[in-house]
Amino acid sequence: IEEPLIFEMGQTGRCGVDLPEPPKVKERLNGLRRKGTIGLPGLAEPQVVQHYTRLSQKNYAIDMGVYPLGSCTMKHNPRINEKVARLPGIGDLHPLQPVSTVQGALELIDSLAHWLKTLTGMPAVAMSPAAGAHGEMCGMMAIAAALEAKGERAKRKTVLAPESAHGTNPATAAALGFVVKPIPANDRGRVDLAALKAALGPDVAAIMLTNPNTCGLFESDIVEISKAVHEAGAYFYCDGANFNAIVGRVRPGDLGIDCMHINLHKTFSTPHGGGGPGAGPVVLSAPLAPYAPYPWIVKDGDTWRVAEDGAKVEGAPLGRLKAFHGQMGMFTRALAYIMSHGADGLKQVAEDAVLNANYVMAALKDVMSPAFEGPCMHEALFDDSFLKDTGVSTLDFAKAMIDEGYHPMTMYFPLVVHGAMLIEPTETVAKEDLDQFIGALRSLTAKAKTGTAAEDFKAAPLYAPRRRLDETLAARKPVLRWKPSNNPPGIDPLKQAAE
Amino acid sequence: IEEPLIFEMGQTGRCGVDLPEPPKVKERLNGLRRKGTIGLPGLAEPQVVQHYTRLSQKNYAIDMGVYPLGSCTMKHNPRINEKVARLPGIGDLHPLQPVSTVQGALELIDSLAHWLKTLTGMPAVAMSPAAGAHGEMCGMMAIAAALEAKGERAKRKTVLAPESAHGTNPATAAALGFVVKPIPANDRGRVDLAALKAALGPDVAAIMLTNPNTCGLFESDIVEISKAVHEAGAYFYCDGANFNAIVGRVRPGDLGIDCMHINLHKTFSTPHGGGGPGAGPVVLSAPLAPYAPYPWIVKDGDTWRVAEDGAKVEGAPLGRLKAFHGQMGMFTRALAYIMSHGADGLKQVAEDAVLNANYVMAALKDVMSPAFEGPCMHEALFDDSFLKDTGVSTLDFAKAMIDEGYHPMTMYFPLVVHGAMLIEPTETVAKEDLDQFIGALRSLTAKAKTGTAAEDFKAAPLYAPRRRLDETLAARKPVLRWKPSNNPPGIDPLKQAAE
Amino acid sequence: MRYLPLTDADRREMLSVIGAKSVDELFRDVPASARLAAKVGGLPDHQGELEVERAFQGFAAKNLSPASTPFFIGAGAYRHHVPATVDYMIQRGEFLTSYTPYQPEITQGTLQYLFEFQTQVTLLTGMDVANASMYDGSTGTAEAVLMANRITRRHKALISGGLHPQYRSVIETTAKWEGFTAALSKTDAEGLEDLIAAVDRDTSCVVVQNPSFFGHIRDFTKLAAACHAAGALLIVVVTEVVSLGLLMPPGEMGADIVVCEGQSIGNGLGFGGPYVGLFATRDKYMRQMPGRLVGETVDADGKRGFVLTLSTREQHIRREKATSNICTNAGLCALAFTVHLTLLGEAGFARLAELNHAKASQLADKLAAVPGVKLLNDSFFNEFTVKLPKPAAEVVEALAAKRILGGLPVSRLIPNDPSVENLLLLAATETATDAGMDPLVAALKEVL
Amino acid sequence: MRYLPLTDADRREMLSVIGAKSVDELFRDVPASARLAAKVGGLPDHQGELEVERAFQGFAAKNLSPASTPFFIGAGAYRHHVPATVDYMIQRGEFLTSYTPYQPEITQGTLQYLFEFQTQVTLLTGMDVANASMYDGSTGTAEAVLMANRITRRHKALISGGLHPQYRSVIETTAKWEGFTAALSKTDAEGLEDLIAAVDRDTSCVVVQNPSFFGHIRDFTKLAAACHAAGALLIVVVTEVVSLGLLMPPGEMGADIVVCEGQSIGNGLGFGGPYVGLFATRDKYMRQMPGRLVGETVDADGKRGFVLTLSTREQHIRREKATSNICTNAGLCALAFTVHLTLLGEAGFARLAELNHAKASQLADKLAAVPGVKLLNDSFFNEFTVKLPKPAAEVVEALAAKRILGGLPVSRLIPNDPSVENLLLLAATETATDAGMDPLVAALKEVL
Repeated sequence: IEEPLIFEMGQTGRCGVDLPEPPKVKERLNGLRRKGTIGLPGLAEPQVVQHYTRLSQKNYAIDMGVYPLGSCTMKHNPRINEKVARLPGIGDLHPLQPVSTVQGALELIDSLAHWLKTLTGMPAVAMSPAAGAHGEMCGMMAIAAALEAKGERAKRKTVLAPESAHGTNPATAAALGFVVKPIPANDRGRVDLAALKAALGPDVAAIMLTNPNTCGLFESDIVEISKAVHEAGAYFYCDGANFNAIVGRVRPGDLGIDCMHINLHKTFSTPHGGGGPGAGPVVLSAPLAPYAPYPWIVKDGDTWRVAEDGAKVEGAPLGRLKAFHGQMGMFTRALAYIMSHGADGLKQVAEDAVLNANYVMAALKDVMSPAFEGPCMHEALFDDSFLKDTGVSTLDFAKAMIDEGYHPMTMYFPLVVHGAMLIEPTETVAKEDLDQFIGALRSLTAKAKTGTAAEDFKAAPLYAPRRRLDETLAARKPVLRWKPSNNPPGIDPLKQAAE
Repeated sequence: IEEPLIFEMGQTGRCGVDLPEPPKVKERLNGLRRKGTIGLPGLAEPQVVQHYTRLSQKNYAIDMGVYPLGSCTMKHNPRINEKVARLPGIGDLHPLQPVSTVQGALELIDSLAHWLKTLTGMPAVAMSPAAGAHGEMCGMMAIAAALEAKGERAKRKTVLAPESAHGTNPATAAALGFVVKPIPANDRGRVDLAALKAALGPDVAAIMLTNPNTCGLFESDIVEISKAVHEAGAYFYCDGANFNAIVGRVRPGDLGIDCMHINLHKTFSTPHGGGGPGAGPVVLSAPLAPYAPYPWIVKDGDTWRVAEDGAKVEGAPLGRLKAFHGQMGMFTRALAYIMSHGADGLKQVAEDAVLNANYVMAALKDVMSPAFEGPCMHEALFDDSFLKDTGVSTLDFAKAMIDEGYHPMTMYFPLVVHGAMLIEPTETVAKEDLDQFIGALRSLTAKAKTGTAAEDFKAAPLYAPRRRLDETLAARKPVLRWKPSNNPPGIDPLKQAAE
Repeated sequence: MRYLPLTDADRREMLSVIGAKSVDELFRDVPASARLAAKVGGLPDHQGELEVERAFQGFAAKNLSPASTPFFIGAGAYRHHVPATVDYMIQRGEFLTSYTPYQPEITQGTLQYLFEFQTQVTLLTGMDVANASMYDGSTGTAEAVLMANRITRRHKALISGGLHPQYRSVIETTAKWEGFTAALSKTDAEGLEDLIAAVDRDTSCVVVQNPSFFGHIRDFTKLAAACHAAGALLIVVVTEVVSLGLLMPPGEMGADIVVCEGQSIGNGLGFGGPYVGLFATRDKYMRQMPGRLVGETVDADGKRGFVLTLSTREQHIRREKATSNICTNAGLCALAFTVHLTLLGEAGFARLAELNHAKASQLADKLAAVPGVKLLNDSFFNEFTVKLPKPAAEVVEALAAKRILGGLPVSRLIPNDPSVENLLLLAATETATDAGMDPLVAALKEVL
Repeated sequence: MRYLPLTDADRREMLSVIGAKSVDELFRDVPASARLAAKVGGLPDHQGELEVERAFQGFAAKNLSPASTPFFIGAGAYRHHVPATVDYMIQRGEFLTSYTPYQPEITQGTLQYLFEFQTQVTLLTGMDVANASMYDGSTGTAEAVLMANRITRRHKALISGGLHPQYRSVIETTAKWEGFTAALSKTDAEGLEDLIAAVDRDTSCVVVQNPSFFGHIRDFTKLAAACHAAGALLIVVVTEVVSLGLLMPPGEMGADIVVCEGQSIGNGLGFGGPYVGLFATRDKYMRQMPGRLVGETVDADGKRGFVLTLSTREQHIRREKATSNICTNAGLCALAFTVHLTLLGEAGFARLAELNHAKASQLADKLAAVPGVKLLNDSFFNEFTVKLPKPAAEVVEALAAKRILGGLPVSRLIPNDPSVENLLLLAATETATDAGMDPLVAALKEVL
């Protein structure tokens, strides 16, 4: 049964809420009352519940099984975090209540800040960025602010980034007016130190590096990189997307990093929610700390205050990135996650994440083709050479996994590897579930290598709510909203007769 | 992928909770410490979430669509009811807190009692029965108590019940030592008044009648029945399972009923929960009111008290049916449901429930065979004569509905109709959803009547988590618990190798 | 009306398909005298969700929530921490809004968790088989007595004075109206009574509780032997199921039927209900059990699946010959139990029990040090009885006035008995803290 | 460690498959100087769920919850009643624990609701297309300015003084570091300013808010015409999306980009986030939009389905040439918005808006009757400004001491400006009652 859109289900005279009759008052709308209807459909509550329940059943999710989406860290999202985020007195506070009435909320934020600073070994953190990319923006603005304070902003216009970087890195740098200069990787999948040193000069503002990098490898030269960067008068931005691999075991501050955003939904398990909301606090080194954006949560004696725009703080804030104080709901969940693990548990998180990835790598290396030698960190990267001459592409292979009951791994990223497949099991998958997953991949590789199964692979998935979708059509003739006329044939429940 | 049992998933050394180290104390267990292990499996929280999420996805539910299970009233279960039942100060109270600390809880119970009494037009209600059948027990005990008080208990040993009664009716009467005498139905599907009058005599304790009855029909002679019953010195028990059809429109008290249980999960939409928990308050007429069981919630001036076992009350309680005060969690949900509807809404509930059932009846009467003439109440009853000579049984027909995406209707009940199919759409189904449902049934009837589709019907369902299950095997060789040895072949995830 | 999808246009159209002029016509079988012209009088009209929620917040505000105060009440209902996962799982619509699994093909979710539940219950109790749950411990106990009567064809149950008084009352009510004898063997506060001597050839069963209502832990092995020698059954009741994480299971003591209140695992206090009754017995009595049973079988493709089974015991098949009139279980509460116990597992359940015993021991020691307070138990799990120098009911009220929920005066459940007037029953679970115990001790010193 | 399923036996077995002696070996690429020998120091170890929950209850107890007190704060975040269905739905694991729908075959649930969301946003705003949401209203506004700069290839944005001060601050920060000009047109308390006169040939866009930060309702039709005549774009910001149930939509006034804060529908106050930004524009600017877009298409069987589309605008494809660095939306908040708005529907949404306006009118009238209080608004939706005889910050603190959350002193967001020092901004939604308004009025009389 196909699920219609709400716009195809609505009826005038139906409503899913009951609201009292408004008291009669003198209207004060400056004559700007809406004319005509909005066009929203009317559904009763049971229909709404059924519609969204049925829609939900068309999704794959962590709660259903292994979700090995590399670079996304799809690990278990505990329910206690949801519960504490909804406590009265936490989930229902207004951001602009008098500060005296939200001391617990400020303490909560400051507690999380303390954990983040201690775990990263960094002296400061900007809490307000709304997501990882927003955190990147914050960090790069802080670097720009520091350069400006030194009078070097006009001079230093170059940002170095490896070719394997997340797309947000160059996008962020470019938005701030920097010119992105790629640095090549060596054959071990790491930044080429010599090339990097050669690229460093008085025009370089910063390097943006992901570590562990997007190939799932630790940048083993990182201490030397940071030394070289600092000697060249530049700053070292670290993309913290893969912090899960080292949390509790390695402090980025010990590596010479100047700033790093932390995707709370990756490392600290705030729910992914179909693509958001996220939160991207940015830890900052001493040279960058003064430029942290408003608001600052400041402890004065036993009480906390919020230093908002224009307030006096011991620094020179770069400005404001977002209304209010940041993604409080995510802070609450992340702190609950962190307290549940503690220092001992977080170290175990990193170890188990790395162990699981290496186990997958070891168990598949004879039938798939690892992109690089040696142990990986939290994700295992393969290229498509094992599919050579089979007629099966990375895409086909990934789609076939759907019929095995799994979400595909990340495909075609990082771009530096041909037909990349990036598998990140995370630490919350049990060994026996990994074994089952490995078994499924092994039988798929065997099938692909028969050389006669390409058609089957191209037809996959067969057992999903939808088969492969025509993305070209979607982009060529964009239909981005429902209109009465774009009811497809066969979906018109309103007109179905009783007999 | 098959879902294993938790016992097939567990590992020693794994745990889904973290508990602190117990403080050291002197053990005071009278030397009766458990020896050896219990045998419970160890799972981590992510595995538990995934296991039960996947299990849930093997269920059909109201939240997914039409659930036309006659006599069960599978209507929408609102979430606000779940929310208020969990409010701190409601969901977390201990039943034996000092009465001074639970005044709001007692007021809540009394509010629901007031609604139930007013809606039924009855002067008293016993709140503690835990489910409909328990309510029946309560009502029949009250009748026994009233008879005993009149010195007639030894004499009046007969209980009359129509053949179409729910099985609980004779089971309840028999448990209390009554002899159940069936009364026949007339060709209109109602109690045969003449036969009833003939059966009434000085040996009769009570009549147990369901109204609307299990054929979905209103007992049109009910006022005369009650008159005859009372004239014979007997009591009139009404099974309130079908109260949803008349709530807010007809008060059972106006019909001369002495007691009636109310299934809160049917009429007042407390969640069905896979078969419980329920709640079955019993409204009582003035002659039966004194015998209501403990506890009584009594209002003294502005405060409420709980009259528990042995307490003085204005009556002669028949005893106690259950520890504590009844199914409070269900009371909360039912009251929220009732307040949401109000007197106006509840009347509409009955009207829409009856309208929907009659619409289904009207739209199917030409292709299926209604068991009786005339309008029905809240459910439409068909017999299997329309399947005659098709080779398709009621069971086959019902199972084929599963492949159409519906839960089957109630089958083979009431017993008085051959191959009965009892469809109760309830008031929370939209007309367009009914139309789709009707369309599906019409195409199934057309298919059955081709006379060549019997094999297809017998094979159904094909698209469910399971095909038809061998119930005979289950009963003949009962396996009621997992044991290490009854792992079926192929399910041994613990031993699956990595390669 | 947010729950009602029919529009007035729908209603008109449907009436025309039916061929009726009005909805009233559909109600024509209702005698005119009882057909209300308008809605039921004297009741308010419908309200929005905001207003409804506000009303319940109003009720809540008139109660003292255990979450906000030192809390030490037990007596058959225990305050434990329930993981958030449990509540999430039972709220999933697929579980919450499904019915009795009469159609097994599309209710394997419910059936499988009930099969897991049954297995868990047998493991905890040390018994062979268990049903898919009863309403609660008290009604399950009455059903156990009825079952024993059926099996032994005798009609005298012997009830220990250590049984929860309300459970006893439920048995007595059943006995009175269903026609058998329930004889009480009165226990003293130390929990001593000679049940063995009381068992005779008319006895269908002996009903004992462990730990007893007063908290004492006893070994019923000898009693079981005496019962069996006399052809009677031993029914062991457990009101605090967590105790089974630490104590010898009733099955090992020779119990024939074990009934537990399962509320402690997965289910909140909820002012007394709904709870979940655990019911287990020996293989040989399987077909005399009341309630629903889930069994394993295979489907048409040979795959493992689960169904409701042995329904020839039940009322919808057997009608007046059924083993019980029960046709509901406590499905969702059983799910909560199962999910919570699965989270705990062997290690967690044992640790939870240790923690309860340790907290109760701490509380007992602290209270025993209060002048005038006498601890009556040599043995206990997480609950015990103390004797106060004055009536416990007064003391508890005085504590409540200080917003401390300081236990249950035994006299509330055993009224009009001077021998228990000064007895106070207190429980401490893993939720107890020094921050709760110390105010109790201090307040007790004040009010005594 | 309840979230970690690996046992020590597992770990040993896995290491042997890997061929490593210890986990440390797997971390060998980390420079020795940075490889911690032990866990990070100075931090506590893991805690159980009970302990964690207790800690958060501790935080909560130090705050004053709006639920327990008269409450009248707005200023870009509004307290509304959200139906329980909404919160249930967003907690379903299939939504909560799913990722960005990169694999459309198994994420049609997410994709379809986002398509519904996009459609709802176009209907509310009166625009042609909308994206799948932004972080929130403030960041969405800054993105709108960047988009206008791209379209017009100009670098001067004109910001109305009626724009929420923190939104303005976000634009200014963006302007400063991304290299354009943000010129402020200061509004007075009555909301008057002549933006039309300020538009020139360098202007990329004018950013206005309706109702304004101070609550005034304005018609921007003429301003739109002036913008278009000058080749500039009009960006209309709405911080209270409920107002669109009653007011002429920005699309009808000629807006080119509309940005709304969607928090009011489906999302609680949450101390400021996460919220959900609504972002809509004209068809012709579709490919210049930032953020995710869901489009309709068909699958291999010709069935309707939905996919992420036009990703050539996005950073993961375009990298430094992307329209924005954004790669996240506010998925779950958008779901909450969509479910709530679907429950409301046309009739409910309009009624909700009426109710808000009526409650605010009642509050305004009550306050205007307090001696010394002057209502500054001729027009408003559910929020308005009053002038007090003394600094509003002091008054608000005095009210808070009486546990009344009585509005926002404008000086908190516009500091160091004597002209706003005595201004108090108050909002009243459908959650306001006489039982809340009357104590505010009484308390205000006392503290003034």
